[in-house]
Amino acid sequence: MKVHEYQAKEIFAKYGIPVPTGQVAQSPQEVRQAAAEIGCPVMIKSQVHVGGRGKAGGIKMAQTPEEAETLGAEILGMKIKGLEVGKVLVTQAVDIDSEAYLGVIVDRRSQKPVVMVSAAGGVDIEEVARETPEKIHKLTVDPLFGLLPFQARKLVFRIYEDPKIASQAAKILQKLYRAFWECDASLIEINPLVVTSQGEVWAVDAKFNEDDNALFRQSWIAQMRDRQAEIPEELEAREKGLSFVKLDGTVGCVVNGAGLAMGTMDLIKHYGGEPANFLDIGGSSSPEKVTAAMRILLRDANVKVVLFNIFGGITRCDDVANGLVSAIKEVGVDLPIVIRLTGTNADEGKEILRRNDLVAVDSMEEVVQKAIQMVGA
Amino acid sequence: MKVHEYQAKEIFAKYGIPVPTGQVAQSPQEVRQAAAEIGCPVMIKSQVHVGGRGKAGGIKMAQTPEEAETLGAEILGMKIKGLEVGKVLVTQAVDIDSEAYLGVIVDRRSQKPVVMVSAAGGVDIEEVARETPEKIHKLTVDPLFGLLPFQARKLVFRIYEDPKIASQAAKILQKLYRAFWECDASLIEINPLVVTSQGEVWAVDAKFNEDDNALFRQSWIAQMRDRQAEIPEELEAREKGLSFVKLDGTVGCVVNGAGLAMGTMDLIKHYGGEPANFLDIGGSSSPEKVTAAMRILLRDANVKVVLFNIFGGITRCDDVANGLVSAIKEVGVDLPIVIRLTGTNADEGKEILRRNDLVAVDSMEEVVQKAIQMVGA
Amino acid sequence: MSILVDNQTRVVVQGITGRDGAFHAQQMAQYGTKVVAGVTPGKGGQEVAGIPVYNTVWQAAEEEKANTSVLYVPSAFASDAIYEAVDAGIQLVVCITEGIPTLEMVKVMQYLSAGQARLIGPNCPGIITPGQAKVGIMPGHIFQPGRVGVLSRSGTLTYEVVYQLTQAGIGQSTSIGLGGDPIIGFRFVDGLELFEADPETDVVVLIGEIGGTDEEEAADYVSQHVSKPVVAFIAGLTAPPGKRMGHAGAIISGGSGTAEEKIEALEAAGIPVASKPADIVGLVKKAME
Amino acid sequence: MSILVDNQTRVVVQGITGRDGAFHAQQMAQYGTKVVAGVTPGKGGQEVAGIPVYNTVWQAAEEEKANTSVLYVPSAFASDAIYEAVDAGIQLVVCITEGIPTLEMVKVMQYLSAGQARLIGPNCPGIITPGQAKVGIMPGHIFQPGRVGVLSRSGTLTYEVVYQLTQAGIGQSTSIGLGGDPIIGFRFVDGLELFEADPETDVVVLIGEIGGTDEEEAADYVSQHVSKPVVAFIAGLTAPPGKRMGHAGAIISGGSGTAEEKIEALEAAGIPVASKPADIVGLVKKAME
Repeated sequence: MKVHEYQAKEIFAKYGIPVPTGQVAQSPQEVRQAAAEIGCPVMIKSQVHVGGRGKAGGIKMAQTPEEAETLGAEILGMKIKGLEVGKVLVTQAVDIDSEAYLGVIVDRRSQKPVVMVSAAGGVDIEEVARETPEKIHKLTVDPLFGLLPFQARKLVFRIYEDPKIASQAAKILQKLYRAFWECDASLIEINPLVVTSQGEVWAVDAKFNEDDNALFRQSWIAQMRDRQAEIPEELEAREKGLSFVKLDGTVGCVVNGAGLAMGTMDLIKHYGGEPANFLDIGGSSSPEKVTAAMRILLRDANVKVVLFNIFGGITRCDDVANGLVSAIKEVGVDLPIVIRLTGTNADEGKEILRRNDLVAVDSMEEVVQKAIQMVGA
Repeated sequence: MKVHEYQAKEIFAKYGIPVPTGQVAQSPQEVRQAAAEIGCPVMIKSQVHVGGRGKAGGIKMAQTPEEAETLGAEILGMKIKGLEVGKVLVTQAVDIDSEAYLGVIVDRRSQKPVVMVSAAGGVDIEEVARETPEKIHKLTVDPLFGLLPFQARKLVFRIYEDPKIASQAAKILQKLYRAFWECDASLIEINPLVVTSQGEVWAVDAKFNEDDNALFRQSWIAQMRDRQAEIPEELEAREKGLSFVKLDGTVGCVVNGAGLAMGTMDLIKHYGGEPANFLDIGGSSSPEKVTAAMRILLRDANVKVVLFNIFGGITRCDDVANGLVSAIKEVGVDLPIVIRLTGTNADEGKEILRRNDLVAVDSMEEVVQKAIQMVGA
Repeated sequence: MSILVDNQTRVVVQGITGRDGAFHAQQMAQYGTKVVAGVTPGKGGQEVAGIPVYNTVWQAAEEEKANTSVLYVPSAFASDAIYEAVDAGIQLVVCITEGIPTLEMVKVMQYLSAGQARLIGPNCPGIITPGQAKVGIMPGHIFQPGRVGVLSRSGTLTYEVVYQLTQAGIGQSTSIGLGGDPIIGFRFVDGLELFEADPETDVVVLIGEIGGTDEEEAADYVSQHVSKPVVAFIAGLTAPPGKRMGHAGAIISGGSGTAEEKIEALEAAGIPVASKPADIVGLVKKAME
Repeated sequence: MSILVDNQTRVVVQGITGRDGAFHAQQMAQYGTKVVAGVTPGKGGQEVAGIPVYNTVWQAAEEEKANTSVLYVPSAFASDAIYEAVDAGIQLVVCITEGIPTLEMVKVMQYLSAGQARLIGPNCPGIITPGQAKVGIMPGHIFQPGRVGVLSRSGTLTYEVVYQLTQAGIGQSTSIGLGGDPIIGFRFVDGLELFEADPETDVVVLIGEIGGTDEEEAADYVSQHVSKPVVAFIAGLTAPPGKRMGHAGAIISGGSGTAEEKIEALEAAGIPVASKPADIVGLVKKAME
């Protein structure tokens, strides 16, 4: 789960990481008022769950409250990578002497947290990692001891020479690690960590992604979820217990299992088609889930055919067939539907479908080819 | 550092360990009022830093607020093992179905925390350990993982059969361990852990000793120190940076270093004398410390001679001699003083003493024998 | 022989009194697995479908000589159940539970690193040695005894592939679902090591997907240590970066973990990669020639 | 040879810019110890009495080939300094600092158990190989090179004993102050193992005190593994139970850790125990015959 920059900064502040004063605003008037209270110049930063806000014009500096209001009006409501800006963070503009990067993730290979620092802050860190990996200093942390103070010092001495600044940065890095660990983050970043001309160290931007699996024990972070900032279809899918990702193709897919769903998408592409989505309905045969899945799919005008790929395992195919039939009836589909049904009680399942004028095929290859024919037709 | 039962229960409550409702009272009137508010029957429990309060008459049950007042008047002001009772805890009396023991300490051999549980609660656990050690179930904890829930369950299933009670007790044991670890305790105990006839589990008594070395990072516990509940001489010594333990003999000792101080006491005993105290002035030659040490010693009417045993190491003997001289002058001692001074710059030190009519000998044997002669005389 | 589980395996089901635990305990027993005990703290003394329930894994190991455990325990309690199993001397722990926090698993892996026990999963369908023992939730009837070892990061995609193998008359020695989480115990390299040493396995099928670098490590391992033929399939060529494909493990992040990279690494190690699931059967047949 | 430190030992002083660190760095250097570097984070580039100061132990180890560290660091930062030294590859860490929380040391011991580094202390006077190297705070002039190994839980009592040995013309191979805390790194058994193997040590003197069971473990160890003569002294026969004698390690608690128990265990292992410090010289002389 992603949280907004302003929320990440709330988390940072709780851990004692210095962040510039800021206020969230949802209207140009609020932006003006916030700018006046904070004191200009201020930064006006769109709060959307995508990168590249700056390049897209979603971050602006205002010299006066009036200018802040004007810029606020420009940014609020603009669309960045398909997401509408509903909130901005108005924040104290700090003068920048140098910009660095601090971040923590879990490294899947070592299965431990890795702390990363780089003097190349303020730019896309993934680009730095690709082009000049030597500029990123990494340290694998023993999770049972956490990031030890000496380790934090050792890392920051690689990017700062001034001991006073290094000392501030080392403390920030330790707090960042603690926040990562205690809050069950999947990613935590400060980019840039700014040193001002007065020698102060500030987290000017903040990124925090939460491990979805840990939301049950991090309810205060779960409450930060901004439903309005999500892609509506993905939000709906999640709330129905489905895994859904929207793509740009024409073949809508409903599949049980994530691997099989990816395999289905790949096979559509392999035979020259384009999948409209990833959709995993899980192991369940519940008509409610299938209904919800179809409603979400059909909202996409690009979709020309709906493909079901169901492999019955512990779940019996006759149960799944019943779920399918009632869902299709309830939603009322105009588009062609192709179905693949295999596994436990497949014959019974197919019989149920047949009685409802639906035909199921046996193999994944067959159903995909059939769907592509229909799109082509 | 020891804290009172009522303070230990505050710590327990913070960690979610169920304790009976209670109030601290310092006068019989307060006892009566507390009893009325809590609801009788109540227990009136003296708050002193010694064991065996019950046997000494320091714990009584009252059936009415009036009785509570009467009993409160008896207990407040009584002396238990030399300590005056200044406070009592008035607490809800719970009906007892069974009594168990839970405790955590650090085992010096394995250098890890050890959790102990026993069905033989409500009695002196050290006696149980001596006489029926098989009744105490122990588990060494990996400090990096803490007491895991399954370990707590495994332990409590050895003393409780009822799964509902075991489940409550396992949770309490985990909380007890967490309190031990997070608060830097040197000992934490619930004795007894009571199961009531309603099947509720309560920590009816609470013991908590804090690691003195950790007070700097546990300021909230440091604030629990009750200066009035300490032996005045030991309190004064501690506040002057001295290590002092009062004993019953006649030879007062002032020594630098704990091992040498113990060795001196042992040698006094060896030659037929009785040490009046343990006193370690540390490595310092500061006249203030020596002055404080002598004031404390001289308050003990048993003391017939003051013995100094100083081994100059990094600290120079001439510095120590100067400290001694000014301290002795300031305090104004009527008793005979014997001095041993050896080590760095011993000759210069002795010369300083000689100029002040003080004689120092070379060996520990000599000074001890001299002191004992004087006591005998 | 097969690997890890066979008809001598003695299984304890942790969380046996829950809905899933009770159901799958019966399914496993019906398949012929020796399910000797269940554990649910506080429910010791009960029975589930004739299987005795204990309060602790320690008791189940003592009384019933259980040597393998399978977990159907809610995610909040799953790590503790793993610790308990390992502490009780269980050699193989199969964690079906999904939704365990990643950092909780980071700790679990540290705990495991100190000992000898193996963990399969979490968030996995389990392990099956067809005709001998099923420890998990897979549909047993699609498997068939044989000489192909299967290692897969995906559940239903494995069923798809195994079903096709079985239909083509190609049985499996052992099939292991590794699980869909970023941090899992048993990885491709662990399976490859065991299959390489197993005299009853001739070919290994790897079913990978986007996310992480397990496939790249497997490719490395194969080129250095594996003499038996290995064939592979990777799902997720069409997956966009930054989007989680179902479970937390399947995500292309920071430009790495793509299907292309994995296919390239595998092919560079001489491992043929099927371009679609249906082609795996052909590759396996070829490898067996 | 002696044990652990000699004239080849290269010492880094952690906390060298503090009052105690600076003073003892000079004292050690004056004694002839090779003090090659100091460390104080943020003070890298300075010098203390001609000794170069670095920001990290890692740099000190790299640049000056330091292999032993001695800590004069405030207690709140001492555990981190130990971790840093171990991480930098330092083989012997001598922690003079007193006042480290016990549970902090519990963690430190876990950290050390994973590697090869040794820790002496905390809350100890250090280690000296007379005439070669002094790493700690002992008054160097009371020591004299020789063939008696000394292991002691007490500071000034050691000086007392060593002073008498030296006055009697009996020199020491190496003398180690183990420290007064309940949790210490280097214990009697560790020292006995090294002295037993050291061709330049003929007799070992153990100076114990009340609290803990280190003396009992030492007695056990001696009866099983030590061929050289060992003599002992135990302080605290007159100490009352439940009262801390100066430092946290010296306390009789729960009826155990008494001087009597220790003396009994040592004598049962055939180790003569001096009834007063002055008798140690006689016992050592007898042992050397």
